Amino acid sequence: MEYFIQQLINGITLGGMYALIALGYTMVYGVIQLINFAHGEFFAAGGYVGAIALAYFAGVGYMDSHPVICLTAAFMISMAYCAYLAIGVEKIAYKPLRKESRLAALLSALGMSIFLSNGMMLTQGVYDKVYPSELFQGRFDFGMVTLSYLQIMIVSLTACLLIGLNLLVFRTKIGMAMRATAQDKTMSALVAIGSNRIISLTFAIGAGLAAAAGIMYGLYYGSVRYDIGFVPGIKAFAAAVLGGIGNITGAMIGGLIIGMVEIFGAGYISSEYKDVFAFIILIAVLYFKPNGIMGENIDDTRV
Amino acid sequence: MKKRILSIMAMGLILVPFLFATVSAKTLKIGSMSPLTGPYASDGTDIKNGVWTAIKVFEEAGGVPGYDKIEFFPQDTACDPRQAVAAANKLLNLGVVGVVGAYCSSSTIPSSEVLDEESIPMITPASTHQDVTDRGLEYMFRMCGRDDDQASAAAKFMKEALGAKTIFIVDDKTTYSQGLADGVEKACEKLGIKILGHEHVNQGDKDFSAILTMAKLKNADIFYMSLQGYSSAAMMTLQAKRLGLKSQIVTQDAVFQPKYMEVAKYASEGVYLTYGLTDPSTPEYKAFEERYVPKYGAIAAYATYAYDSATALLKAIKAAGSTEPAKIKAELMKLDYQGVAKHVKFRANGDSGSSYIAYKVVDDKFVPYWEPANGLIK
Amino acid sequence: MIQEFKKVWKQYTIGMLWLLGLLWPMLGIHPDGTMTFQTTFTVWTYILAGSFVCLIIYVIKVSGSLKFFADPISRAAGNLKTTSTALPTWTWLAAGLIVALIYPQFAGRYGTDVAISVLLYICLGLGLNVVVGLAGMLDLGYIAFYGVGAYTYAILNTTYGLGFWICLPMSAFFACIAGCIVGYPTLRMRGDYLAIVTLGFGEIIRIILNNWMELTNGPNGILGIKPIGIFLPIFENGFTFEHFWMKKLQLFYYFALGLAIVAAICVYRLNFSRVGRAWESIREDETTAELMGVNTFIYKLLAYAMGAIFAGLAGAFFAARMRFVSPESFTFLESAMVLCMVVLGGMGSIPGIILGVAALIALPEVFREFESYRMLVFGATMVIMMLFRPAGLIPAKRVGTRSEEREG
Amino acid sequence: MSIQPILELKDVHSGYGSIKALKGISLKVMPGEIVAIIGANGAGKSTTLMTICGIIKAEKGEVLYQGKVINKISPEKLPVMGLCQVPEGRRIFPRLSVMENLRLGAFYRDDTDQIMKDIQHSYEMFPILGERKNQQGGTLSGGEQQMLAIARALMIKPKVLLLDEPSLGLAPIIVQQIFDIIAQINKKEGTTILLVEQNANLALQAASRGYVVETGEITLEDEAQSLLSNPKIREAYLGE
Repeated sequence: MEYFIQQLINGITLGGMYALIALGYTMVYGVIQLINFAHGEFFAAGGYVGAIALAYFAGVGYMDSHPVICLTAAFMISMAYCAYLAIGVEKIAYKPLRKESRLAALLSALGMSIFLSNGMMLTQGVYDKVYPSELFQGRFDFGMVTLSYLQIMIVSLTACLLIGLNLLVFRTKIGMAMRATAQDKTMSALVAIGSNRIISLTFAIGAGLAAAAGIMYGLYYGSVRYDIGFVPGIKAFAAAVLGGIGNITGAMIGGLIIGMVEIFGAGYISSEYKDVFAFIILIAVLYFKPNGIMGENIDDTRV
Repeated sequence: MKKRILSIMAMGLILVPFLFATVSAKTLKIGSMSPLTGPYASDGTDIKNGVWTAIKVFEEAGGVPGYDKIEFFPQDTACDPRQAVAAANKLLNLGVVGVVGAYCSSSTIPSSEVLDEESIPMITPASTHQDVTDRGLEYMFRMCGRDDDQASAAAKFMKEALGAKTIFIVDDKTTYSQGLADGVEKACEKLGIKILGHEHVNQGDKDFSAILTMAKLKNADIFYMSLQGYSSAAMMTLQAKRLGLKSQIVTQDAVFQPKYMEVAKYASEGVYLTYGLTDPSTPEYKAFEERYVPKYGAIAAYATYAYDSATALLKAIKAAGSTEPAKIKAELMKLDYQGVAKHVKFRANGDSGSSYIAYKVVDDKFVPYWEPANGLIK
Repeated sequence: MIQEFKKVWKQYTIGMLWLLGLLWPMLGIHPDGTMTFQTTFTVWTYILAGSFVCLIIYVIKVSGSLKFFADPISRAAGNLKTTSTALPTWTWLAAGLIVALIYPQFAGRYGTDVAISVLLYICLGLGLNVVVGLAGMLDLGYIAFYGVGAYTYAILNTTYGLGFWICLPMSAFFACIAGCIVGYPTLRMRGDYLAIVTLGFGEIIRIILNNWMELTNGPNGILGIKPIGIFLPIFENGFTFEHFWMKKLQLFYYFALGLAIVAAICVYRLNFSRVGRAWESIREDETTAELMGVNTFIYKLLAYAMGAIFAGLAGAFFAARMRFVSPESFTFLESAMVLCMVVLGGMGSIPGIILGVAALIALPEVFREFESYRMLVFGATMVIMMLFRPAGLIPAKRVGTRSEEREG
Repeated sequence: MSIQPILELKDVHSGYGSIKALKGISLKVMPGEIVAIIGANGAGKSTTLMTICGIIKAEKGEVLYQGKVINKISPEKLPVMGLCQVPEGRRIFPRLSVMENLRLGAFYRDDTDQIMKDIQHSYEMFPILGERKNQQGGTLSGGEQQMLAIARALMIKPKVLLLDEPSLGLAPIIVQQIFDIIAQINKKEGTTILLVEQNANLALQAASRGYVVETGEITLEDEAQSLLSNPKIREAYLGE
């Protein structure tokens, strides 16, 4: 039982991180029907900027006196940077291709992903960038079950971000405009919604969430590297599809499911086949519900 | 427009092989193969830097008679067998006389076959898999140790020095890590250490919480971590400590990288690892340190081996006085000198012997802790 | 010219400032608590200078000042085109074939090796073209079939000692079975759902290859695969056949050439057959195709199977050439690369795919000189190529538009 | 003529890629009038409206609104200037509620109180929308969607309202209702209306002037009443 609870905690932490990344995929997909392969790189860039910022604060000595302020600042800086990066990427690599076939944009995204991850490698080096692990070192022990402060911090921050995003999308005017743009770009232009700005905003929000996930990743695992975006990127993409791509609630549920399946598959059946379980669940769900768990009936679109 | 692009591309494609075919006579060409991109880029870069240093040192010491300079061609394998073979063929085309590389055993094996066909000596600084030299290739040499030697040394260390009765093994399913983990498992059985579990993770995994929870439940004396690359090992160590794993952590030579302590931080304290005996007090090591550290930073696992590999190769060429493969091989076999990482002396199958000892991480440094012959080092 | 410049300079300036903003945090903030601008500025200035040259060329081109220079060229290209269409197609094919045949005599070992890779990937690209280009299903796990083919030959050869020529059809067969297994559950899905499921299948097959120790020897891969054996007639002591192991690179080259040509002919014939038309109808509008009596289920499965067969053949050849297989050769990135080749060249167009493959295999090899910069340049080139030729280098001729390309 | 036309097209050409849909359309709409454009399927009626709104860029010619050239302005800025379209097929946002659809109509406006009042006003004008205000747009019937589309357009407070096929696919009784509302809007609010219809009879009865479009060109221009009595028109578009 204790084993189960421990694995449950592990699963929620991992699933939360996947959910944050998956949101970016799903939002971008919802608005311009593009699988943004470079999204994983935003995640990695977020991790890097967070590491750089924290190292800088430590260097000037603020880190010891005001750790919480520094951490908050690092989150802000990194989310802003990634939003800035994502807007740039969108303008350069995707916007000119919006009228072309979707495969062209897909490949452009793939190229951008390779470019960004190698760009990070060249500017930041091939070695791991270290996060200060002194923050949140403590943990609660309930018999065999361990719950670290870091896990609590990650899960609660993830929950806050998800709730915030939900409020933004479903309660505000901007969120309404985003949903409208996703459904019909021509019509939203006819009611004075600038689709270009909304698309930029979507990219920015998605990348910002990925950046937050990147910092949490760095804090949790201790370091970041230029190639960390790839695997979580694919898992998060799977999570987005599992939940029904284009659906924000779906992405959250999908992320949690993928994280749980991975942890429980590894913990109870076999750790080397854990990715297989994640993908089998995905395939099984899609076989019976071809539009994902929360997906609406999308139009008959193919490559 | 279309036609123009096509014709330019076609011309480019036709020119490619010719461009690389130009060979001038007065330079000695040495190649290296290692992953400069991809997940193992850090280790690959260390290898490249090690070879560079060796060439610089050798040139300053007078170089090879009859040649104006030594040219160095580092090639990227990305740890992908196809690219490794392409790189090997590229080096052949460039007319290199010897190759240092590759890193991943799965790259070394197919590319060595290509090089062996043309009788180009290849010295690997990092591929520890048995099959690298056990295939009977004539021009395949190895500077580092062998997995089977390391495994038995590790098992002996755990039994004798740590008094282990139970062990939990994790590997990450690469040629290197799995071969080593299997070897450790066998050696432990022989010594009577009970195996409580042998789990695998996949390459590129970052989250190990599931198997660490399992290991915590099993609570073995030893948690043996066999991972390719220091980075995932550091992450696993950190996560293990956070989760409250009480077992002793023992790991292996791929982790011998100062960055390990930087990433794992407090968690790395007290971790044991096996690594070939490198005596940092020898003048050779000191000299290497003086040249390497200011330029590339802290010395890592494969830089020293790469340095020794390149030096051995150059020494053999100098002694042979020609670039004829058979002569170089004969001279390589004759070598017997103190290198940076180890005493260099090749055996008939191309191995240079293993000298694994155990290190312990103390105050963010690898400190020699135990050796098979004499027990604890004090 | 000034006018054109006026139009773009604002965007250009914003873009460059944007880039500076992106570069600086990565290069200018140091962990010791200092901030510098020097390195960032140097790097940025290089990029600025490079892109400014491109901008000037662009402006000159748009303003038409390049006419005196471009006109004769385009006229010459036009003339070339008319002569090229005037000559029958077979002369071009024959010329191409001759060049291909004598190529290894001139190219060195490295050149031949790269050429073999190109031919192998042409075979793969043509196979994927059946699935993506003809039937219109996005497949991100295609490389798995290649892996199945390679492992089939590797296992049969090392454990049962079967020869290459017996294993070749068997590799194709097993790959085809794998194609059907992957195809069956995915047929209900459409669009990007299909993409992620095929990606998942690709990963599943790779993980199985990596973990099923008894069968595949896991990450160690399978060593000691025999190269292709051929029988050559020997006339010395009467007439006998002698068995040779093909070890020479040039022989491999010719075999790969043969494989690629067979694949090209097959795909060409398929495209204009009844099956090809059925695929086209599925690609353009699946619902309508179904209503018109096309059995979409069978045809989609067939597309998977056909694509997988080509991959299986290429895989067996790959195993025979490398004499070593390991799961590292069959990652998602490889699938993505093959897809890039197909799309970059132009979906559905055979010459396009050949060019796409040649470009994508040759590019990283050409950039080998740049060492660690090569993948960066490669990624950038991919984006730029897509921006300038989104339909591919040689797009397929197509009648009508696709359903999703219409407005809305 | 001292009165300036509120909307004017001067020799406008546009199209989809290589297909030329408009080959030189010129027309004028005076403030406060209802103008109908009639024509067969594919004659270029909808394209004309899309070109006015900037969704399709005019390749040649000028679109003037209140005397200003607007073809270079990006489409989302036009509604702010009071130029608004109810496109063909309604194009309700199917997964937004009725309420949200209406609020999006007032997207550019910041006067929250006035917006709420306007929404209440729409519910009064179309009581059925008030009943369904929390229902998703996609679940409404065709007539209700048309009403919602018009109501949404009115939220923009348009000076010129472009209506594209408001009768398409609706039951005759509903069509009558809709046309009554159109007349009402024109009269009460003084909104200028440019109406595109295949149902020539209805359109010309509602309108004061009419244009006939054939294959991308204006072939006839007249008072609505005289068009209605024109035998050629009666034959071609009124089925007599």
